[in-house]
Amino acid sequence: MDEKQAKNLVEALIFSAEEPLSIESIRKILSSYGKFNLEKLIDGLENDYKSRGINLHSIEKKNYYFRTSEDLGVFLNIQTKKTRNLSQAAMETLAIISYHQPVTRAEIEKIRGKPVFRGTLDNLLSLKWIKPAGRRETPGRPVTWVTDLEFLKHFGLSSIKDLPKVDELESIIM
Amino acid sequence: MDEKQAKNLVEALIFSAEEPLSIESIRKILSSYGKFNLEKLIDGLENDYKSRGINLHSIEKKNYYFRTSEDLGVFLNIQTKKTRNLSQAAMETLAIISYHQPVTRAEIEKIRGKPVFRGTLDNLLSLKWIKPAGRRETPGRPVTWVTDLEFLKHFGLSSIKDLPKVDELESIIM
Amino acid sequence: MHFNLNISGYEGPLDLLLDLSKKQKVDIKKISILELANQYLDFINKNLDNLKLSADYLVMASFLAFLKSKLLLPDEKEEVELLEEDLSNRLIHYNAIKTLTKKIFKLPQEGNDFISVRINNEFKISNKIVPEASLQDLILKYSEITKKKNTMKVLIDELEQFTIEDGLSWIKNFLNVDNTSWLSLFSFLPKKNLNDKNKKSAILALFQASLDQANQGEIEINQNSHFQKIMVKSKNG
Repeated sequence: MDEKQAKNLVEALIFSAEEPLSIESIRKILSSYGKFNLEKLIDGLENDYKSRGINLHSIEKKNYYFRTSEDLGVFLNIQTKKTRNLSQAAMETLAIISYHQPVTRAEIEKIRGKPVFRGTLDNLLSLKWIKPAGRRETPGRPVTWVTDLEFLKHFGLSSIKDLPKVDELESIIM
Repeated sequence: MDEKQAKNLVEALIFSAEEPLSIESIRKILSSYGKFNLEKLIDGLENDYKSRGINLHSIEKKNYYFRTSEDLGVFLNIQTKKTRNLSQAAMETLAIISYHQPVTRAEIEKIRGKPVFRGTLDNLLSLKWIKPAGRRETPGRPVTWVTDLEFLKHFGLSSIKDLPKVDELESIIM
Repeated sequence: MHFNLNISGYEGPLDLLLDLSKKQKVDIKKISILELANQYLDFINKNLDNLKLSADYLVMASFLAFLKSKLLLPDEKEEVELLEEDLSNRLIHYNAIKTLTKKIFKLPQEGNDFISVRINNEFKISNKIVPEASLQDLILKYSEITKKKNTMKVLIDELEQFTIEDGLSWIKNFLNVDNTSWLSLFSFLPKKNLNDKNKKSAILALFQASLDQANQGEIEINQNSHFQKIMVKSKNG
């Protein structure tokens, strides 16, 4: 391994580590491939990244990591929104509504074998993934639920009919 | 914001995104800070990283992400996520979908001469290597399947056109 | 020709055909379909009582038997040529897919040969606050829900199933006729009224009944090694 490759390896190692990577760990890995001046390689990297969007930082010259350049802070701070996870219950409810619409809450509960809480429906409602669609003409006249436009948009479907049916996933078992 | 700063911002954005970042998202963010030739900035970045330990890759020139250089694979001794073992049936189904997309399940079964079990499609779905893509306008309107971005990303392909080829297949389907 | 092959190594009838055709050691475009049909039928005959021989192998066998009979008749040449060509094309196509499958999985793979990197920031790039739910997640979730429902259906669907009593009566019927020789256990399965759904339960019923009878000292059971035929013999004989 030549010096250029060794430097690339150090770079890739620091980038792929989940946590700041200690200089000892790097030295250990590198030692299998030859004798290198690790401090010099790291200085080189630090220099390469000095004026980029990403900089090489260290904690007390011992643990190394890359982070976005401080100069960009003002621009990047705008993008602090986070995606969130959909709860299991919401995912199941959404799956049932999308395949069984129009469907009442009692019917969803029957399919899931578990109660559906109001919050779950509110959650899906606020995303505009579902909406109420009239009432079922049975005792109690329960509200039915269907998927909304944003649902199709989010999942990249042109129509609800484009969802694959389960028998299209399944095949006859011999 | 000058051009150098814009390029740094694009670099930082791609490095910070969880998934390959679409050129539209980048353009949208960048548009708040001035008029830039985004393609030129990205070309510049691609070039900067060409011979480093980290390279800039794209999927269909639309979604951008950084990954470690292939040359370093042997040295990195990657242990983060091992590819799980796929069944022969799943691998063949994936190959058929990638070369014949969009393709229905019946068509896959005909090529393999064997039913495609639900677990096989479920497996590929959960890896996000395939996704349904609308229906074929033939009797029964069967769902068609296509490969998803994660498939290209996993195999380091920048486009479906970069898949390996064999003459026999060309002569049959072309 | 004799092949010592096991059906369980194949991905289906086409895979088996492909393997047999490779033994002809000619270009796949030039294989003899007649010879291939003979080899396939021969193979199926030898594996007929193999439990893994599913219906698709038999469908292919009947097609090849049909094709073979046509090939031996001189007057229906055109029709036969079309069938031959179609089969040959399917083999070429499937062979290409198998080659490509190998090629794809030989490509550098994420997690083995490279990894995609992102730096850990306190922010995430996203334009909207939306849950990270993909179409795949949705379909899989629904698939999961319906799988649970199917399991329940199997439990309820008892009328279709055979019981250990059925298994006992099959064994007794047989051993009343022949109580001196070793017989294959699964030859006792009823020939009629078996479909894909209840076949598994028939096998289970017969198997349980045989264990019960051995326990009672009525029969002896013998199996030479794994996956060999299970043989039974009356103890009274």
